[in-house]
Amino acid sequence: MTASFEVKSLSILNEKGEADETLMPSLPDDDIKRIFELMVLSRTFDEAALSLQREGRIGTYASMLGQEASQIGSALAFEKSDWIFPSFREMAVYITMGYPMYMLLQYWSGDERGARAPAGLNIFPVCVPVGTQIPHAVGASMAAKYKGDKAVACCYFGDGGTSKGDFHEGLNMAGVFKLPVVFICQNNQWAISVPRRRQSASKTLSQKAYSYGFEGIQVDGNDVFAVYKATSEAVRKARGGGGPTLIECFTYRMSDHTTADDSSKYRSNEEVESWKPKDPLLRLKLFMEKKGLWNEQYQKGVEEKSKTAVEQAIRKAESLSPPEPADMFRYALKSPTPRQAKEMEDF
Amino acid sequence: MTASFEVKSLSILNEKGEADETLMPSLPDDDIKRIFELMVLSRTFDEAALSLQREGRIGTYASMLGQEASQIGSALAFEKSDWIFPSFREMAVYITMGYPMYMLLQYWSGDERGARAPAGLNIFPVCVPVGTQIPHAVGASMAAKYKGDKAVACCYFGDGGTSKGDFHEGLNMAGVFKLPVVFICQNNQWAISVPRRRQSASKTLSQKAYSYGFEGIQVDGNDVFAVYKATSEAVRKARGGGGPTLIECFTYRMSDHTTADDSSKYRSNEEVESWKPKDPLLRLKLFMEKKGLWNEQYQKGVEEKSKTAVEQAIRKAESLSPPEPADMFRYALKSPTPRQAKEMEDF
Amino acid sequence: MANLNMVQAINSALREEMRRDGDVIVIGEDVGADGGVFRATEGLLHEFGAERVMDTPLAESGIAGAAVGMAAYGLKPVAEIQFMGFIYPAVDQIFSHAARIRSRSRGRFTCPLVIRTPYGAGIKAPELHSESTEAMFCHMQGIKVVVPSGPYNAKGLLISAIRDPDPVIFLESTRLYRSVKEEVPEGEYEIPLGQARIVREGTEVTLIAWGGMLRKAIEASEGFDAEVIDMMTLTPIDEEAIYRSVKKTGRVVIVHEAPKTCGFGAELSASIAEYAMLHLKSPIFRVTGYDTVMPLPKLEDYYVPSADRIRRAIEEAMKY
Amino acid sequence: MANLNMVQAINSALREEMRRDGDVIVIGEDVGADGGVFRATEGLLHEFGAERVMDTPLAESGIAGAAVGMAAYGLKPVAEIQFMGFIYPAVDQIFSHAARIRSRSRGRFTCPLVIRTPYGAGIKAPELHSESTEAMFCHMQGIKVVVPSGPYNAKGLLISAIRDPDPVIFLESTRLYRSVKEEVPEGEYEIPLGQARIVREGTEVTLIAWGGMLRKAIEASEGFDAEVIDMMTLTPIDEEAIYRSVKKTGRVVIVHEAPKTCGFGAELSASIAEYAMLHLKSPIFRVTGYDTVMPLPKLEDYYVPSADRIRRAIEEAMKY
Ligand SMILES: Cc1ncc(C[n+]2csc(CCOP(=O)(O)OP(=O)(O)O)c2C)c(N)n1
Ligand SMILES: Cc1ncc(C[n+]2csc(CCOP(=O)(O)OP(=O)(O)O)c2C)c(N)n1
Ligand SMILES: [Mg+2]
Ligand SMILES: [Mg+2]
Repeated sequence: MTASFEVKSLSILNEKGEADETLMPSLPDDDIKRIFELMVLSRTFDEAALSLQREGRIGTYASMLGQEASQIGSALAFEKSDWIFPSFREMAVYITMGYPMYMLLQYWSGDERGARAPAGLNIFPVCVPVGTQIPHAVGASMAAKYKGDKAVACCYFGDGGTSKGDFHEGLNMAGVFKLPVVFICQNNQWAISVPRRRQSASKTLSQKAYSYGFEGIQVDGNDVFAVYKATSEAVRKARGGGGPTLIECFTYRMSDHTTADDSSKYRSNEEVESWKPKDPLLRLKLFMEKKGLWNEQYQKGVEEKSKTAVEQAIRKAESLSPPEPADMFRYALKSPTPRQAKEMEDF
Repeated sequence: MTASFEVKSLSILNEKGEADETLMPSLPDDDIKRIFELMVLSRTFDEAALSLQREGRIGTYASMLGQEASQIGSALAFEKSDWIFPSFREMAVYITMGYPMYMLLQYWSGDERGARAPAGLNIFPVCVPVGTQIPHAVGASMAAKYKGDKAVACCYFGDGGTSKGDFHEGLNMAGVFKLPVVFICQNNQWAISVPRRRQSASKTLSQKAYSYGFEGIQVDGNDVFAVYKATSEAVRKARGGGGPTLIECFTYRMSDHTTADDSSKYRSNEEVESWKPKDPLLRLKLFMEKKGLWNEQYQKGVEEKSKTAVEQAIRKAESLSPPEPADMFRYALKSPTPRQAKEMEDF
Repeated sequence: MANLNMVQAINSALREEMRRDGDVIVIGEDVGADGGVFRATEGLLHEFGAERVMDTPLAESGIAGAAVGMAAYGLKPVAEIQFMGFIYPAVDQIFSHAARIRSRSRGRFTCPLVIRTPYGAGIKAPELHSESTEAMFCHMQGIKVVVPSGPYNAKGLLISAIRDPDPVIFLESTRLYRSVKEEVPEGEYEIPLGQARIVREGTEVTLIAWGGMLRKAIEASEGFDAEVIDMMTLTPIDEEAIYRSVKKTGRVVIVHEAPKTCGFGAELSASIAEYAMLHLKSPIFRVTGYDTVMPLPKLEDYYVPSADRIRRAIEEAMKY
Repeated sequence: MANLNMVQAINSALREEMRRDGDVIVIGEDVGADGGVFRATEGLLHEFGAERVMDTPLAESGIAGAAVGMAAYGLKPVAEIQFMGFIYPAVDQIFSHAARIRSRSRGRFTCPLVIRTPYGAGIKAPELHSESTEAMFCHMQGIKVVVPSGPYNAKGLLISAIRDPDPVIFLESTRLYRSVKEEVPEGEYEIPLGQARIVREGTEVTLIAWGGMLRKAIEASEGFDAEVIDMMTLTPIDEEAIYRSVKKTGRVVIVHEAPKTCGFGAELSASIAEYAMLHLKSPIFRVTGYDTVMPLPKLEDYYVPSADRIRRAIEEAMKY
């Protein structure tokens, strides 16, 4: 009674912007441009959020710098009607799914109203307790399966998240019930100050899937084509009844953990520098340049459009009236309890 | 960045009592006889406990019938000074480690005093919440390592236990710190009414170790030589600084889950019958018979000795004075709180 | 009408609601072929199939977390945690998520989830089979805590809990499961959440209890002109019912099997001391489990409040 | 003597105890090179090495569970849970094991463990960074709950907690971490667990608070002849200190940031209503966080008791 298996991996687009044509997903030029534009937009949003935080205009913020390919490449593989369960670093996922940017800023400024996904988008609020969103995705996929819907659930978490009991309980259940769910682990090499090798002695994180009876694959997380392709295949498999997949996006957190963190305390500048040439935008740009899809002027245009969109979002976020204190009671339960009703009068 | 691995397995003694000499651990005849005698003693204890329960003389009891080889074969590989963290079905482990049988009965009759391991034995009380004892073993092995002691920790749990978050968090930590701990999963095919295949879609349970960066091995859990050999090697590795091992003992729960359970509701008689020829005592007996170590008279003698020992244990357990009500306060904290002191006066 | 014990009444509530509403599904350990370790889900697998009666792996946090995802998606899961002593690994999912998703998403996602679990001492089982930590859950905002005291209200309350748009922790006293039978209507009926009931009217002292302690309170009340209140729902608290009674009697004895310190009795007492103090004639007494770790069966009867201990507290109150 | 903030005082306590006793070790997430997200363990890795200052994988149940095993083996682990909002996955290990192993093994195995965790609102961080669920832990038997209110008592209480033979939950108010400085002796000193202190003497009303709420209570007490009590240890409760004060003042206002229902204030109030009722002149008031999910920062200040809300309660009490 023995079993043996190999850990799969995928990379398509290298640092020089060269794509392995045999593996390249079929993407029309317009889609490639859309990907690039989402990457620029997300990075623009991220930079703006960081400076808003510095200026005290929003609270603590977790930058996704360097993880754009992992987030956008994967999110693009889903339908709007699929169910997405992000962690707290997935602003590019929200943006890709069409979540209004001003609401993201509203959320990070400490206003729950920003976390109410617009109708038609089944995307959960930012989830702070690490790994706890994993069973939710599993439950949603159980529900979709039971209802006979074609919806797929998708869950994002980090390398740190793989250490949590909820990761284990969730993935194990997904395997047992062969559920339509895709697990996306953004292995950005760090969980605050704890490096990947101290998080788990497992050779790869993707191979953990085999403990649950389904496939795992490690993809170059800075290679948007690889991420997109692996996720699309996982989504197709899930939708077709083939069960879950664990995708490890091997990437890097270029920024501090959050604006409350100082990563120079625990990691070397050389390490950070060594990841710069692997930048996911850079290599997509080089690829597009070769294909004649990119030039300086296009870049300028994309940047300007992004800046305008982000500025609009900021203006909108900052023009909102503050939440009403009574809101904290309005949404605790469908109908306030007698005690809550009494407390509400305090305002 | 790929990895591949094979799931190891081990079996030495088959159902006909034939041992694979190339794999056979070197065990003097006296040790083999000791193993057999422990198996008979444990089974005698188990049967007695079941009838004591039926007679209302002890409470709910979890029988280990069929799992004697897994328990005794593994427990024999440890030193008395090692740290053992059982689950709730490991009466043969306690007996093998030299735990007084009367105390086991005292425990199952609902008296905590039976759970106080005698000096010199580092064996934890029966642990009811499934899987929660796993991190304890990990912590004890961390402490042993930190102190530079040669002690190894050992943790027992079932197939159901592998689904718990604590299994994951514990084993992952053991892998990261390369700790001197041996994990023994008695896969008895059932977690109450949930069959092994519904517990996890993983092909084997032992392969889960590779998610944590150490070795797993599946052994024939009804083959006491295989269990003993695999555990001895794991203990040697652990003591030598080689880190943890996960051993899956592939066995079968011949009895109901506990005395509160009726397994005919959820499993077929044929399945149970099909495991009878695999009985661990039977095959050891056949082996010993071939070797001239067993005959009817020897059997009778062993049975009688066991019966006497168990009867003595019962007599002793039943002759104990009942615990004092104040005991419930005496052991909550080192010194009772003022409130406890006041409450104690109620008696 | 049928004469049912509490297990049967709960089974009947589940069956009614599953028949009525295809979104109601049951998940947990051993809820399928085994019918639950107390047989509360017996026969459901047969009637509704494995897609609606799901045996899960042994993973309480996973069960609660998956139920949150199911509920957000639109189902009405009824999860069984095998004993209250095994709910602790699910506290994170209950507290951080089930209780908060409505608030976190400003009403976009909700959690119409019921978690049923046997609680309390009474079956002389090993450690963690006698937990009564309802107060922990009563402190959590965004959930409700319901504790039936017999077959009739168990059925009506469970139906209400399943229909409730928010998460409900539903605690079933193991000592009541098979010890009491009552006439239980066959069809569906609701007993509203958030309402206590007067079990016995009286004018000199108010006894407050719930679940497995109610019958002991009633027993102890014999011979006194005592009003006995069965909370049925712990949160939201039916404060009005309590104050009304206290205003009449001026004396209060609260009974629960959890330890005294920070038990739910503390909240009742504090609420009375805050909002009905001026009507009190005597101190407010609590008769509770002791402030120590729940012992194994040999000492269990010393630990759990006896009718005699309750009686002594009533007598004490009557001295004022 | 040095003028230290609470983070520095805690750091100093850890350092003292680690120097004194080789069995004291620190474990948790980011406690090593990072020095803890609030820098409470800063420099410890450098001084004591990675064997005594252990960065663990991200796994709170694992951390608490491993600490139980370490403590039973003979070490004195001081575990850090990064925020109280992340302690919930460890509740099972704390409740089922840390709190019970002494009792379960009849004293053979013990658990001299400290779990430190930042609690309470005050740093305007996202969800689950402002939890104040001390009452849950106060209901658990077999553990102690300690909440310092400033640098001086933080150091003395933490040293006592580390030396205590039983598990201690040590809650550090994030709002106090850097906002207050006090003279803190350099060497070791103990402040005994289980003892409240009178911060200000008074005769007309007793204000009871702890941790991050103490200063608000003091602020609110200005202009009243109020006695202010800092609990410091929640369990075991220093009942005597409270009753003594209540007997003097006859009026009580309790302040905490957790929701009212089943907060620790309920226990204090209920204890007074049970054991000191006859000395009361007015109802017992509780000024608390509201009975709802803790909001994100924009509404945080509405949620947490303000000096003004406390003042109103005092005035209310003074009407009697
Ligand atoms: C259960 C829990 N424990 C601790 C924290 C504090 N914390 C926030 S993020 C983080 C590290 C997460 O690492 P990873 O999962 O790799 O995600 P990343 O931050 O790298 O995106 C920690 C420890 C938390 N949010 N939740
Ligand atoms: C956390 C927890 N959940 C549920 C239970 C109830 N329960 C007791 S034993 C058991 C099954 C255990 O199965 P397994 O781990 O395979 O061990 P086995 O009983 O087969 O020895 C269950 C569900 C428990 N004790 N602890
Ligand atoms: Mg990470
Ligand atoms: Mg099993």
